[in-house]
Amino acid sequence: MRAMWEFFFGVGWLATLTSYLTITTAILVAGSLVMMLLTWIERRGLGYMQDRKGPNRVGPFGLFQPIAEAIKTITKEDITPTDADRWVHFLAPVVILASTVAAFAVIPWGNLIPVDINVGVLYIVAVSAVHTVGILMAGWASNNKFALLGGMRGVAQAISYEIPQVLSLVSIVMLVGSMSVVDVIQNQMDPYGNILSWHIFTPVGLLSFIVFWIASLAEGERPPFDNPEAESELVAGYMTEYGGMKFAVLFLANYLTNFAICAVTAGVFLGGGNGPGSDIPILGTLLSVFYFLAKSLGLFFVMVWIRGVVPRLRIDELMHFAWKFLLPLALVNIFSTSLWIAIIRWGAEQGMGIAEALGAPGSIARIAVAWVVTAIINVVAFFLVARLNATRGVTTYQATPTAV
Amino acid sequence: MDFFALAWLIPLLPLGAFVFITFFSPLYRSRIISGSVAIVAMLIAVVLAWGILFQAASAGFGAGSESHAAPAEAAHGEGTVAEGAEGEGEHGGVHFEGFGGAYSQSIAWAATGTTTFNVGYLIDAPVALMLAMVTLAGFCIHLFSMGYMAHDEYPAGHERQSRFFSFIALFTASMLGMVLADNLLLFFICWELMGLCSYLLIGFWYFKPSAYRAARKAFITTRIGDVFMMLGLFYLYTQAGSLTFGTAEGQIFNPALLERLHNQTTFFGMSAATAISLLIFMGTVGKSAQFPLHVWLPDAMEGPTPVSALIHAATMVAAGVFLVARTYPIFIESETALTVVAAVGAFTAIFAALIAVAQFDIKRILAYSTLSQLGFMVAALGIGGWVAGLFHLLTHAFFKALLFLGSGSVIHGMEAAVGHDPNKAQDIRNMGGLRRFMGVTWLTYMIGYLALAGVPFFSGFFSKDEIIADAFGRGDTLGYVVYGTLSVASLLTAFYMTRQIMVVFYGPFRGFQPRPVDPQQDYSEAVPVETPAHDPAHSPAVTSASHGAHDSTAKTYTTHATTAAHGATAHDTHGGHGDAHGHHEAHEPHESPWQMTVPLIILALFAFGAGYANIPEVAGIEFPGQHWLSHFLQQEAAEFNILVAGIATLLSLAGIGLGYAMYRGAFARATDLDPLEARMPGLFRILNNKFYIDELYAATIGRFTNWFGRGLSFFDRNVVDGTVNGVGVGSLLLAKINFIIDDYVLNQGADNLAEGTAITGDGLRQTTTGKIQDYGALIFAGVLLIALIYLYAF
Amino acid sequence: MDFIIGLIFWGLSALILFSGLMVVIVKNIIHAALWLIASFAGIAAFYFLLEAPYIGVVQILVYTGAISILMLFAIMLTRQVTGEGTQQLFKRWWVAALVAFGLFAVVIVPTIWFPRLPVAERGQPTYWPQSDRAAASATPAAAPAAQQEPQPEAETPQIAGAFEIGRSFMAEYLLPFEVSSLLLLVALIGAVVIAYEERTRRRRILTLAEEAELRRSVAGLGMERPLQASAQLPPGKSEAGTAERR
Amino acid sequence: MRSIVTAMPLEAILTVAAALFCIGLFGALSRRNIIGILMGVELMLNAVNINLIAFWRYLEPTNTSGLIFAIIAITVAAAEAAVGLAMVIAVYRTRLTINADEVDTLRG
Repeated sequence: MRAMWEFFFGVGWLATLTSYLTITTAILVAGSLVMMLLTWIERRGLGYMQDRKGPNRVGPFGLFQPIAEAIKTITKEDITPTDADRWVHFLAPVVILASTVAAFAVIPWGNLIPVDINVGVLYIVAVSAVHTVGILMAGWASNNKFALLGGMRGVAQAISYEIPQVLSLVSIVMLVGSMSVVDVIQNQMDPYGNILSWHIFTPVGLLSFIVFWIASLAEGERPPFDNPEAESELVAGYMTEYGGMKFAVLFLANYLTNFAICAVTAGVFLGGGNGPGSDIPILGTLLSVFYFLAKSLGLFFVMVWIRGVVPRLRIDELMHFAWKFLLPLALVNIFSTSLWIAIIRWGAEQGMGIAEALGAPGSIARIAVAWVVTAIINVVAFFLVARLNATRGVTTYQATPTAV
Repeated sequence: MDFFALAWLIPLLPLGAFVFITFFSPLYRSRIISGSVAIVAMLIAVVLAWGILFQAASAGFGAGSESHAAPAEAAHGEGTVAEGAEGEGEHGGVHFEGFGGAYSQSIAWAATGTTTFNVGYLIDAPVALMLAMVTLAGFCIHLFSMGYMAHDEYPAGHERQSRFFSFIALFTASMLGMVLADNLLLFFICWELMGLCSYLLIGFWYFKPSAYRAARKAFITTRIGDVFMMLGLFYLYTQAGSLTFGTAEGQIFNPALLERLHNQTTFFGMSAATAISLLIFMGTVGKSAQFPLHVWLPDAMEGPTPVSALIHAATMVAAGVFLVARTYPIFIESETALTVVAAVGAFTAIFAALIAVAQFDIKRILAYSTLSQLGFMVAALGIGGWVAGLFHLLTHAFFKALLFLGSGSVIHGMEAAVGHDPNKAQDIRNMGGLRRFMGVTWLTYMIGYLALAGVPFFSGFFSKDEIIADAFGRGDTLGYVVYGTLSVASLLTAFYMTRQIMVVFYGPFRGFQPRPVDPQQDYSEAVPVETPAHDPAHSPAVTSASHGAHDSTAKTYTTHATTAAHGATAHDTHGGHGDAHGHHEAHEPHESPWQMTVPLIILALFAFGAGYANIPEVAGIEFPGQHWLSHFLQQEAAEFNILVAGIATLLSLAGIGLGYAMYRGAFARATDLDPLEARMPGLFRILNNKFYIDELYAATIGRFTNWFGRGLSFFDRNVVDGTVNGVGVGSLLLAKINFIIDDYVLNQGADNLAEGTAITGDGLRQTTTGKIQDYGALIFAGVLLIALIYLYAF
Repeated sequence: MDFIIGLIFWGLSALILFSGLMVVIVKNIIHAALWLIASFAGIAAFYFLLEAPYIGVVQILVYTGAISILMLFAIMLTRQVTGEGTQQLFKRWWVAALVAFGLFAVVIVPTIWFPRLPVAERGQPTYWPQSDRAAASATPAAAPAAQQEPQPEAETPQIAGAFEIGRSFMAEYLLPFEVSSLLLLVALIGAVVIAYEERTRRRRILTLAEEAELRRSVAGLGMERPLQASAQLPPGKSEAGTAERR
Repeated sequence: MRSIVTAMPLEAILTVAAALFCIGLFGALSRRNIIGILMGVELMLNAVNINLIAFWRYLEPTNTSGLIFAIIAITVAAAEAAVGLAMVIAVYRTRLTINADEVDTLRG
């Protein structure tokens, strides 16, 4: 991209600036389009799950429904409550949208890579964590108790679920040895298109995926974690006092966050744009974008599915779930990741000659050993933590009857 | 399979079991699960350890060692290459040729500035032997505990077996870690962990006052030794700059360093080697319970019997001897230190053997026997018999573990007859004729007994004989003194063991009319059972009634501060036990379950056979595997002296004969006098009271502390307080005078002064606003001032 | 390129300083917190500019995402939401201003006076040598021009990143790492303990005056009773006491 | 590759950091609200961090010591914020105010 613009301008910095602006524009445009697609998927999907049609009047299959609604929303009057804090009220959607869009800077669309920074994974998490600020701003500036409550809930939830989210990514970063998103995707590349090299197909990656996916649902305020905007309790949470264009921005940010979550999950756990033929020079790029979108939209459909199936959690259950279920699992997963690395990468010369001592120095055997060991640890940990959570909440300990 | 590469798993397995049990026992409060986890971990460790031993014996230690410290490799150097480079040990007629080949691996542990501490493991010949011994004995003890602790449910409803298994797993893990450690720092950490575990386990029944007292005593007594040992380590570290075992540059057995230690003179005119050795030896004195600090070991009988076995055979006391064996290159640089070691060992040997003659508690006899045997080992190390000391350590571990587990089995059986009262169930006068009830226990116990007594062809004979032969073969005064002492001690050993065997396994069974508990010797003091409103001064009838009412009551420890009349209620007293045993009517002692007899059989095999590892040549006859141990340890094989061996055999047989003659018909009833007591009451009383050492300590150190405190109190109350009071009175007087002067002379001026002070104070008070920001502003104003001065005033 | 970097640098500096100033002087404490977030974000961008992306991301994650949120929470928990209309600055704020400005001046004067830190001379102490201050001040214009010449970094040394940080945390900085993690743990527990309010038994804390009055009243009654805080307040004090809460 | 090292002198960054520090100092010394004080302290800490990173980048970019120092400073700042805010809440609970000049039990 930069080379192209350099050819046109001949000036280095102008080319850089223009290429960045181009990329940003592309992301914004593509983001809006994707958001429209997502709302359509969601409403149609929910409709079929609930045995009704969903939007089906505007355009074929109701495909143009989002456009109609966008026009409607934009033309509405922009209202700010009288006692609201005007500037903060105005800036809150901007902050939320900005943090969401900033995360797209490092998410590769297949083989199209906007920026590759060497702390990409952490960057995504950090930048999308900023949207909590926006939520709190929105909730507080509206001068409405439902909005404030929704904002507080949203922040508490986001901060709590950020921890398992980051910790589950730590195991992936340990596996890969780099925080660059491109490296993470590259690590799952298999020349023969073997999907078993995706992270999700290792025990470590699977548990990491479970934790990350659930925590990300909460981060993105998807059902069943949509307490901040629970319409039956809080009207619309921090979005109560927003209307017109500002509401549209919030809505856009919400769906962009969801798409970012799906994209990151697809990249980190499902191999991103990898697939058969994705390394062919020109066509491969198109193919990889296709794979990437297919995986991401598939994951989004899982989100819709979850929304259609799982009821909303109570706020204290939600907190317990983060701190007592996801967090221990993420920690155990880090432990088993280190074991995995120890078994696979280290040899006798590092003082960890497990595989050699068992008479299996080959790499396949090492992987097998590591697979079995970590699978056992993770499964045991999963059921143990689940059992602890199941028993702890209900009853306290009772001494077992004395053995006879 | 390369077992050496897996050696780090050996301590980690029991440690993992400990962690597992600790964290998951709240979930699965089950003896079976926690015990099985520990036992399986130990079983794998046994396989690995014996694999290491076989690999070491067959293939040697490979091409030296590799040390792979990840980032700090260069700082650490080339690891431990200890290829028999220890040729210098020729001081004081002691011959020692280094530890032979070694295999070690280490990784960087903590980088603190310029120094990097490494953690790793080192396997050489003694380590391989110790590993095999500790894991095997530990495994047997774990398995035994499964049976022995099965009914331990005190307080009622709390199964504490999980805790027990986690503790002994940690105990074994720390011992194994200590054996494998490749530097003294890790060694010391594991050493201290062991101290902690001994505290936890001796005080396992912490609700018995005697138990927690014993635990405290053990902890504090060994701590005295450990402090000295730590000082020794500090000293060594200042001299060597490292605590890693090995002969390479920068490691503690480096010949140049040892030479320097030998020549350097420090306080009291000692050489540095002497000082370090004696300080380290203090650690041994504490842990291995040598003479001045031996008092904790007999009291440690308060713990459950498997714990006693663990402490006495595999772990704790062996650790002390192993410490000396491990740092032997430093000891041989100092003749003084070796002499001290030999003297302490020999004295402990005979001293403890004498006490053991007059004890009645089956476990106490064994405890003093352990003391005595440890004296043998320490003396062997002191006179230069490094192989002999290690050899005796190994054989002793097997037969003493066997004897302790056997005694545990006996006690377990006795409890069916006399109830869960250690005062009754452990008193040998209440036993007798147990051979008829407990066949396997009897047989295995006999093997252990013969080994300990030093009867030929049993393991104890070979190792003890080697020690005695070494002492005799030394040929100087020290050697002869040690030889004489140890000979007498082995005679006594045979005597008191025969006494025990005769009283316990032969004669009539006396358990149905047990001795009333002597309040002087009541080890188990008062413990209320779980009834909340329990009257401490309860009568036996109340006791029995309350026990009758509580069918689910587990092991009960009650005060039986009374009389023979209580004997009638014995059946009721152990109602709870009967519950656990399925209400059998005939309360006879019974054989233990298989979990307890199988370890006995395993250990009996080794107690018999371990001696053949270092069988000497007798009269020119070649045996297969002759001097295997010496060759494995790469030391010169000791010469066999038929005269010494003959004398030793004769002494053993004489001790056995004497014991048999004296105790053949003794104790028709449980209340009878001991025959020895009947003949020599004065001597017997002294021995029975352990030479009054505990009383001596109480009368000297304890009383001194008490007096010292009182003196301080007196000083404080009279001198200090007196001074204060005097000053006060003086002040009052002065004030009176002052008042007069003031009132009539200075009144006006003082008033003015006071007013001035008040005004000034009021002004100054304004600066103390109590507002944090004022203070902050002042601080930064000060910073500003300093910066100005710094910049412009010079 | 240098120009662009300079532009970005000054823009960021302006953002940081302006929002920092607003943090300090704005009346509404919530607005102050929001300005603080802006300042933090600017500082994070500054780190990116300084080619320390890892620190930049950590700055966003920790400061923008966590600490400032914590502050907003604390503000809302203490219910000092508005703050408008009351005096936000301390009475003697001009002292603070004086001190702060003085400090800035003291720092900035030598920096402008000797424009280039003695970076080139390694091994020399890096504080300003007092003896040749006069010499340096004699040619204030020439020195920077000579020394500000950009060093031609031919081989472009590898700048340490997240990988190296991880490595050195596990090797030579292991002890600081452990200590700081311990510090964090202790702070966490301490914060919980300090801020925790036990629901079932809340203890009143008496002020000194209340306690004295209580003693007096107990002595007046002639009863030797131990002080029981909540039960024995003189009538009329229980609700009006300044320390009484809920 | 052009970078800030060639574009800006170190003094510029140090000046910005010093200014930020002094602003924070002023805030810490003059705000009545305790949370405002904490904000000032955070600004000061950030100024210090800027200094650390700047020195690292200009003097020792291949060494990690500056980065490590900055990370530890961030850790300390996090701990400080946690404890400080907890104390604010505790103070508020006992005194119903979080104005620093009303919390003056130390007053002489």
